[in-house]
Amino acid sequence: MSTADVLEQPTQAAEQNRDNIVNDFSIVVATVNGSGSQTANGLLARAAFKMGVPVGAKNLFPSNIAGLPTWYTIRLSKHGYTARREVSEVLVAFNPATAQDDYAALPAGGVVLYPDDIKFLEPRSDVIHYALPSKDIVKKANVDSKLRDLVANMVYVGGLAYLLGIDVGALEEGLSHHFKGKAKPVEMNMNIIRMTLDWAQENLTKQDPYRIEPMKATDGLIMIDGNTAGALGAIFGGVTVTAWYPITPSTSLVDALNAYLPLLRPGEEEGAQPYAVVQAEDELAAIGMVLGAGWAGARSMTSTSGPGISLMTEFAGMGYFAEIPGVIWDIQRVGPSTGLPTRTSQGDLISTYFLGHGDSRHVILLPGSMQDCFEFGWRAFDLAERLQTPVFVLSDLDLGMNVWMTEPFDYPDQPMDRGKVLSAEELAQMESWGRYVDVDGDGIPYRTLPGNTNPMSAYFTRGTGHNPQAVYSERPDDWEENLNRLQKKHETARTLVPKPRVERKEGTEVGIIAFGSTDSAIQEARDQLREQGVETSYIQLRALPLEETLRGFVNAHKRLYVVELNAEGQMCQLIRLFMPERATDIIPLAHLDGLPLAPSYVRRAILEGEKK
Amino acid sequence: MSTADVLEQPTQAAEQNRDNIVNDFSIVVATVNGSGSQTANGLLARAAFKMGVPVGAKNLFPSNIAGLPTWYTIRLSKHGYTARREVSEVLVAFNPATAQDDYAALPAGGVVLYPDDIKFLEPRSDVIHYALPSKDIVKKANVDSKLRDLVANMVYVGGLAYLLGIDVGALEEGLSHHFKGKAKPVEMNMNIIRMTLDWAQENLTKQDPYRIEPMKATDGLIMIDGNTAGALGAIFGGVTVTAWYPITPSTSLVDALNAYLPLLRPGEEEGAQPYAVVQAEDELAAIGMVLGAGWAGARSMTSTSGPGISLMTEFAGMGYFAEIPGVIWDIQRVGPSTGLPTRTSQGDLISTYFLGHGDSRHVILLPGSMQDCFEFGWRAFDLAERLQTPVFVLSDLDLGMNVWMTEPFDYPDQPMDRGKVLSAEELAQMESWGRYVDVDGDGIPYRTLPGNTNPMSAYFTRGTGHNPQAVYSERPDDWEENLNRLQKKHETARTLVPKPRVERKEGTEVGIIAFGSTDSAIQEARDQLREQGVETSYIQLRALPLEETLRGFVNAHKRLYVVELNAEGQMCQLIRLFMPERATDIIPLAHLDGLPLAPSYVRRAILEGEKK
Amino acid sequence: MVATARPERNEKLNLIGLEKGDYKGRPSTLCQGCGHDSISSQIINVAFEMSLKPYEVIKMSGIGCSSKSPAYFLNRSHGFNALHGRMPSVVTGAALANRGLMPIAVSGDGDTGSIGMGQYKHIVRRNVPMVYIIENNGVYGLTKGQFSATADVGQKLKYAGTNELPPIDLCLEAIIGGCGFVARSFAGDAKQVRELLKSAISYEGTAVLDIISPCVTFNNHEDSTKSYPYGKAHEEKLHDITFVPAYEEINVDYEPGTGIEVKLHDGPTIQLKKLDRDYDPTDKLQAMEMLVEAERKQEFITGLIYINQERATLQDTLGMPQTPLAHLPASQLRPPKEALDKLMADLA
Amino acid sequence: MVATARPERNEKLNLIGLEKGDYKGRPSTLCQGCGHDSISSQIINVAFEMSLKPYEVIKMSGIGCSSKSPAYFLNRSHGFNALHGRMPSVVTGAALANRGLMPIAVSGDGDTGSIGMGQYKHIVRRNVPMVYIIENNGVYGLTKGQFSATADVGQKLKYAGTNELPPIDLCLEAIIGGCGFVARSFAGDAKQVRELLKSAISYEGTAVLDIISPCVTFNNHEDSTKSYPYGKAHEEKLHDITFVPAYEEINVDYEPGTGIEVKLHDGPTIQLKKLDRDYDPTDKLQAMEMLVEAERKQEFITGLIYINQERATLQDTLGMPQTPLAHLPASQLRPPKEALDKLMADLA
Ligand SMILES: Cc1ncc(C[n+]2csc(CCOP(=O)(O)OP(=O)(O)O)c2C)c(N)n1
Ligand SMILES: Cc1ncc(C[n+]2csc(CCOP(=O)(O)OP(=O)(O)O)c2C)c(N)n1
Ligand code: SF4
Ligand code: SF4
Ligand SMILES: [Mg+2]
Ligand SMILES: [Mg+2]
Repeated sequence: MSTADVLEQPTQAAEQNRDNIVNDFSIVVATVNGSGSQTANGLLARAAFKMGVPVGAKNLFPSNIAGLPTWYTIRLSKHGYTARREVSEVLVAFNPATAQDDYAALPAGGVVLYPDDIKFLEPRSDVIHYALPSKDIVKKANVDSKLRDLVANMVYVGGLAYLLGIDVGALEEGLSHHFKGKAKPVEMNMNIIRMTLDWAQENLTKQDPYRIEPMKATDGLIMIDGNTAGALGAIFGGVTVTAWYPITPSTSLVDALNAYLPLLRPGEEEGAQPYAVVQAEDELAAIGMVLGAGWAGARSMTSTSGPGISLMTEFAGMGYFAEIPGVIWDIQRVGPSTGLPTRTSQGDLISTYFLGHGDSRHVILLPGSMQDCFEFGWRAFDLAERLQTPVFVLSDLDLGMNVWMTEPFDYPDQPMDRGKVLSAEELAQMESWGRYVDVDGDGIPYRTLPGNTNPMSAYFTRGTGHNPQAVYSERPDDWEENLNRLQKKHETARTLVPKPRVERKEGTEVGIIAFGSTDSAIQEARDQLREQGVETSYIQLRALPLEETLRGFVNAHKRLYVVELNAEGQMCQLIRLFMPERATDIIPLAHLDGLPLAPSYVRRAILEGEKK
Repeated sequence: MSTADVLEQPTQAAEQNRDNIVNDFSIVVATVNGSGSQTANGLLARAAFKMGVPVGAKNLFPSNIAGLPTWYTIRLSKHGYTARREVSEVLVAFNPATAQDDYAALPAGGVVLYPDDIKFLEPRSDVIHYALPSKDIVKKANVDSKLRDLVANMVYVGGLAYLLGIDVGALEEGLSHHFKGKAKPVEMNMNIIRMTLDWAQENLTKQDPYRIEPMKATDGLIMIDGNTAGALGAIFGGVTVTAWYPITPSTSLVDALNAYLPLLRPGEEEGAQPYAVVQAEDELAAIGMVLGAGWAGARSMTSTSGPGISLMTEFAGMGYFAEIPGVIWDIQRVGPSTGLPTRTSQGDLISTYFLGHGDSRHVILLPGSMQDCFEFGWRAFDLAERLQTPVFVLSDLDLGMNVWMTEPFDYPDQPMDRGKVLSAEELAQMESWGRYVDVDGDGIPYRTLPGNTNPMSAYFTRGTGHNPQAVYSERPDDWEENLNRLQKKHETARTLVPKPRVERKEGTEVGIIAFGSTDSAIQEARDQLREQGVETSYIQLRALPLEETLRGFVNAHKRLYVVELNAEGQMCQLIRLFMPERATDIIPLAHLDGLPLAPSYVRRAILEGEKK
Repeated sequence: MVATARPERNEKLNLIGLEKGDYKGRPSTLCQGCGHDSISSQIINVAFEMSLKPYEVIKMSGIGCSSKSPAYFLNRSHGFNALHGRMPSVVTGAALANRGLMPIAVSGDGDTGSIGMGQYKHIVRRNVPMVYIIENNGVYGLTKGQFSATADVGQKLKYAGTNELPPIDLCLEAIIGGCGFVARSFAGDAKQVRELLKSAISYEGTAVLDIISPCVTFNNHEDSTKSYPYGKAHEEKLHDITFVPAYEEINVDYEPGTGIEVKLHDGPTIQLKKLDRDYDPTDKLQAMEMLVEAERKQEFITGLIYINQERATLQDTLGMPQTPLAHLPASQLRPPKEALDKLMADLA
Repeated sequence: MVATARPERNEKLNLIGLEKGDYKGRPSTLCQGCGHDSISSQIINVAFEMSLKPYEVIKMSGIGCSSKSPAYFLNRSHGFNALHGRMPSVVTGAALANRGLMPIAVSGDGDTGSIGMGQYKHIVRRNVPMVYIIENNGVYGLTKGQFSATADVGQKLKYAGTNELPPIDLCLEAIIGGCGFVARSFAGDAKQVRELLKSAISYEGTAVLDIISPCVTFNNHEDSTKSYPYGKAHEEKLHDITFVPAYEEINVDYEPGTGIEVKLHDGPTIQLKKLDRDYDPTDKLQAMEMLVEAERKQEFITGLIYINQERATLQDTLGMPQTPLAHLPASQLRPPKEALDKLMADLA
């Protein structure tokens, strides 16, 4: 007998019941990590998506393989908002370890679904209870004991389907999408869902106002995570050498490479794979392989996270100074140090921009959407080879590991740019060539690749001082000229990196500056601010070094709030350095607790800043 | 027959001859690296010092063991200026490979001493020539063939002694200082010097105006290099564990530890050495050992340079986050990458301040004199243990490897500060304790050392998120509170780090901000500027984080020139971030070519800035 | 560090009056049945039975599921969960700072064999006194199932496919690196793990224990050479090992000549009762040959593979005093003013 | 990579019409008499005699005096002077990008044995085709005379005192790491260095040459086991080695049974004429035993220590095509638009 039976349901809920809350609420699923609930949770999100309802899903999981608590929030929003909300109205309390707290955190009028063997110690009269006999249902379904825990999660899927009105067809479609059409698992899981639905029909009476109803808002959209998007981008960018070392949350990017390369890049030689993905012994080796391959003419990349970036410091400086292309993805997690490996952050900005002893500044791409992840996947190679330098792509766990809905990706609109590489023939036409000569005045010299048959092409790459002919030199003037050229090259980079996205509101004094995974939260916050009488412009930065679009935006506003997920306002600092004359008008809104940004934080902070 | 005989000496020189140039000129000795000329050059500097004449010596050597050219400049200045000058009037051209260029670089009226087997291809009539029969003299001296090249350098010592009037007693004293009183080598070298003097008496007629005459300006001063000074400081600071990996220009700091520890810290156990100096397999291991030792209660340190700092990045972040004391000396050389290993720089400032992924900012000491090197040698340990964090000491090659004259060092004026360490007894008095609890509100928690017999004392040190009790935690609030506390601790550090040295000139609008090895050049430049009508105030920063003294200084001036030896104006950027409201008044004077700063650069740049 | 007086006959308390519970750690967050947890419980048993003083032990580790485990034993000992692959350097520093501490370190095959290879080789070369446990499962557990460098050729993983690179034998690496105590065991063989742990703790120098510790989540299928089923089916013991504390007299329960006794520096003895093969763990070449053959023939051989007590520890090599450096009083750390004055005079 | 047609009878030009001078490098800046320079000149000789195409060779190194030397040979080949201890990873990347290139890499005992140990172990494990030369002088030359990890016990250095840690044997490390070509030589033995270089260049896989290369400035005193005098006095050859190119017929100048021939994949043969001892370089255990004994007895044994041609190269393990990845045309690098459209459809 479940608490639901003993507790009379709250009147207030009954009232709400009269006017339904449709496609505008959040579900939080609390389960045990490693219990296989990811399938069920992904399925729920996808089903809503398939019903045409805008959905935002965030997985909050522990740094643990199995046993610790994990939460999955699914936000349904007819307005198309996908950011994290601070409250969820519907709780699936399937983790005994956290059930009491999760339950206590429900807002008044909230709903809880739970297995009937959980008892709440402090029952609430202001929430609606639905107990599900999950054990019985699974027993009845007599599935193989090994799979029992797995399918048990389908019970809450069935329960929610009944209560919220999730389309069963969408669920079935979702399952066959997940199991790539394999009938058996689909059937096994659908069976549980149906049994639960049948049981619910007989035993549950809908008493809450929350419903999901079909819309057309997701037509033509897809669902994907940023690590897969980035990997696909890299594949369409012609990656041939990938050297990596496993680390959360970057691993799934390489997993996606391994999954899609064989399909998309079969190659022409019978039985041969025209690419290499090597698991290195550590990140020092991974970046060394990337630079070795880039030097020899391959499009090479690695994917890592904070600790890996730290280990790549020395090689990053060498890549910058010896001018070797390579692409380094940093799927940011919370640091310093090992930090919170399964939480999201934008904290590696400053340390990566200045990575390496001595004077070095790197080119960094900042994807802010799934489309950016795909685009930067290929564009990073063009930039790295054009600029002959390591290019970093700073994504984060929220972008990289959560599934987002998005417009489908555009096929690259330009042919590959392999940069200034001289062939044997081209060299033959020239009477002189120097590896580090600034022929074009853009700071970018010409290079040759090993294997070039022209004897003139050979040169010695080194991290030590060199003259324009790449010959070792300790001459003060050689050093200074070379560094001046590298700075000129950095100025050239300003003009080549992806431009920010700008949404100007005429007449407002307030500008919001942000980047990366926070876009949806910023957009929602702007709507909320507008309702409270604060109009804002918005610029979403997409790369470092900073460039003129930003300058224009800053100069068009009086106060600029820089929103970022780190403790020290790192982007704010970089912008102040970029525009010292406006430094005091550039206001940090930095905050890091490992969770994706919630619009409420932005709204509150800016209202405070604007004294409203 | 040497060029001296065929060339009539320039009349202009003859004129100058009438009024001598005394104790106010520079000598440059050009020799072959590895030929043992260091002994001769050091001897010349020391002799002048012993004659009471202020001397500044700079060794410009290649990254090579033997064979490449090397230059040693000795500046004599009755005004006490020791900075590098851009010209030297007296050339010792003992390196055939560079003799022609060195000769061409002489100013009109300059002097050249050279072995008579060198022929100048484009003889100059505006310099004075002295050819020395070095081969003959060495042959006559019949020294053991192995030592011949070594002692050959004494020929130019003798030649200069005769021409400039260097006191032979001072030379002998210098030699016995160098050879720690061993009679044989002293005699052998003196013999060459005397033979040369005798030869010169007979064969040379003094035709140039340059002379060294005794003064009393060096009474009570000593001569020492910064690496030795730092090592001595560390020894008086109680260093017990040193883990290092060889790298120029930091190696000699550990050499000095090995040389002086046995003398100064014999210890009480028969035949045992109460300290450990371990050559690690690399810098990752070195810093790991330092933190392991600091965690276990030892005063531990390492010494390295740019590339080593880059390799320590991950551990630096852990030391910051897990709050472990340790001292890291970075004897800066020119970077990025391997760069110019034997040239000086101030280029690791920004990368070290932000070293490590995620939000980390480190405490950095910036020695600006030999006394600072000694003082920071011990004070760094007090700060590291007080603040429970890695403390970096950013010296440079000019400070570390060149011999400077300096006031003698002051004995530490405070007892050692071992920081907030709880003994078993103290713990017994407390009913609760948490490793990361901010008891005192200064952001600095209390720690216990392994071996503490109180069961309460045990805790688990980790780089992952933790609550105040050091228990693993992924809670958003735990993370945010912990990082806020670390920021508070950084604010506390502002109040504890060494204060800048300030020289205020009332009424001037111009302030010079500098740090490190550039002090002597700045002081001289200020005198030159004064002569040209530009009065300047001067603040010499001595640490990061920046603090209130600087704020006051900046606010007391209209225009602030930040002079530093790097390409990107790193300190200037940090000051702009510290005082955004004054950002545009803070002007970078950054310049890096590997040479110690010359006053002329500062003078020119500031005159330009001041439109004079 | 190891108590040597005769034990009280009290079941619940050990020689220093502590209960088993005093050696426990926090509840494990590893997977149910993970080999690492069974090793942790043997560490707890051994520490209790040997009456280790918790405050004299430091628990050290790198990063990985294995490296998490020090949180799950000896709550009364200080612990340091360092960086991936860098535990050895941290142990070295701590051991130099306070030679009175006994490091019990836990690493993984990835933590030691991949990113940590350099530090592993160099710590055994320095012979830093410690117990170096490698919880070897042939896979990266915490990052969810990639191959580690100890995976055998032809091994298959659901996630990572087939491994085609030769395995690194961390015992062989230790032996040629100069390590004087090298053993291999199996998490499923609690008794052997216990006896080897006791022997390792009593050994003066770096003692390497390469313990096959199945990852039940990613690498425990029958045909995995690092799985429980495989281990149980194929474990071949070099000998039956018994650790005899200094305070017990050694009563040999086997025919003369059918066993070997190794006497350790500070009194205790390791009894090695002969099983199928003649094996002398003091013979370096024989040990190397055995390991090479075992790899060739895919044999899973456990026991005390090599022992040699001749090398000096790092602390002795450096001529360090018995007093821990961390305990030196200020008076011994800071030379007197006269010393500085004299020095300044010399430099004048 | 190695020319196979019959050689012209032209003294000054080799098979591909280049002169010796075309294989020279920039003037050396190493010390007069440094062992590294004599190795460089043997590399020049061998490259000329084997008619290597300079543009097919890449010169790779880490940091050190030894690692500087690639600047002093093969000016017509691209070179990469990487970071201290990290040459192997850079070679691996270059070899993956363009398998048509032949890496000739030079490292030092510090570069490989200390900071580079991890990458060294892992590149031999991956079997990346390359010649890996260690110019081993037992000392850090470029930083002026500290001990490296290969210094023998009891060795003395003016600067660094006496070494008390056991030496790392980089040949033994390579063998147990899975390396299939392991040789030791002496910079003072030009002929042997040459023949071993030719053999290494012809070997398909990682070929390790540990060449004792005296540092005349810091470690060349009589009683240094890494000195010229010591080497000349104590070198003991395993065999007299001759490399016979594919295009020459093998005329054996020794009694049957008193020598061994090793036929290499692409045709050439290594002749090993028996000297004092019977030695079979294909016997892994014998090789390991020899090295362990040699260290125990302080013997300086040179020659081809171990050869095994069974392992696949990294490129083959990865199933890479013969076409260098760096030469793939854009058409093969970027899938067509249809592929993307289909994918987008699947994700809808
Ligand atoms: C520098 C760095 N790189 C990568 C990681 C991610 N990481 C955590 S554990 C681990 C491997 C653990 O494998 P192993 O040592 O075998 O331990 P196990 O989990 O198998 O017990 C990796 C790669 C990290 N934490 N730090
Ligand atoms: C990261 C880093 N640490 C230290 C150094 C300084 N360093 C340059 S060469 C060298 C050792 C060279 O020894 P070895 O490899 O034996 O070469 P050798 O000079 O003896 O030929 C060191 C420590 C460096 N360049 N980079
Ligand atoms: S993943 Fe494997 S190694 Fe990690 S805890 Fe689970 S079973 Fe153990
Ligand atoms: S120092 Fe030694 S290794 Fe370096 S160049 Fe000179 S002789 Fe060679
Ligand atoms: Mg493992
Ligand atoms: Mg060497």
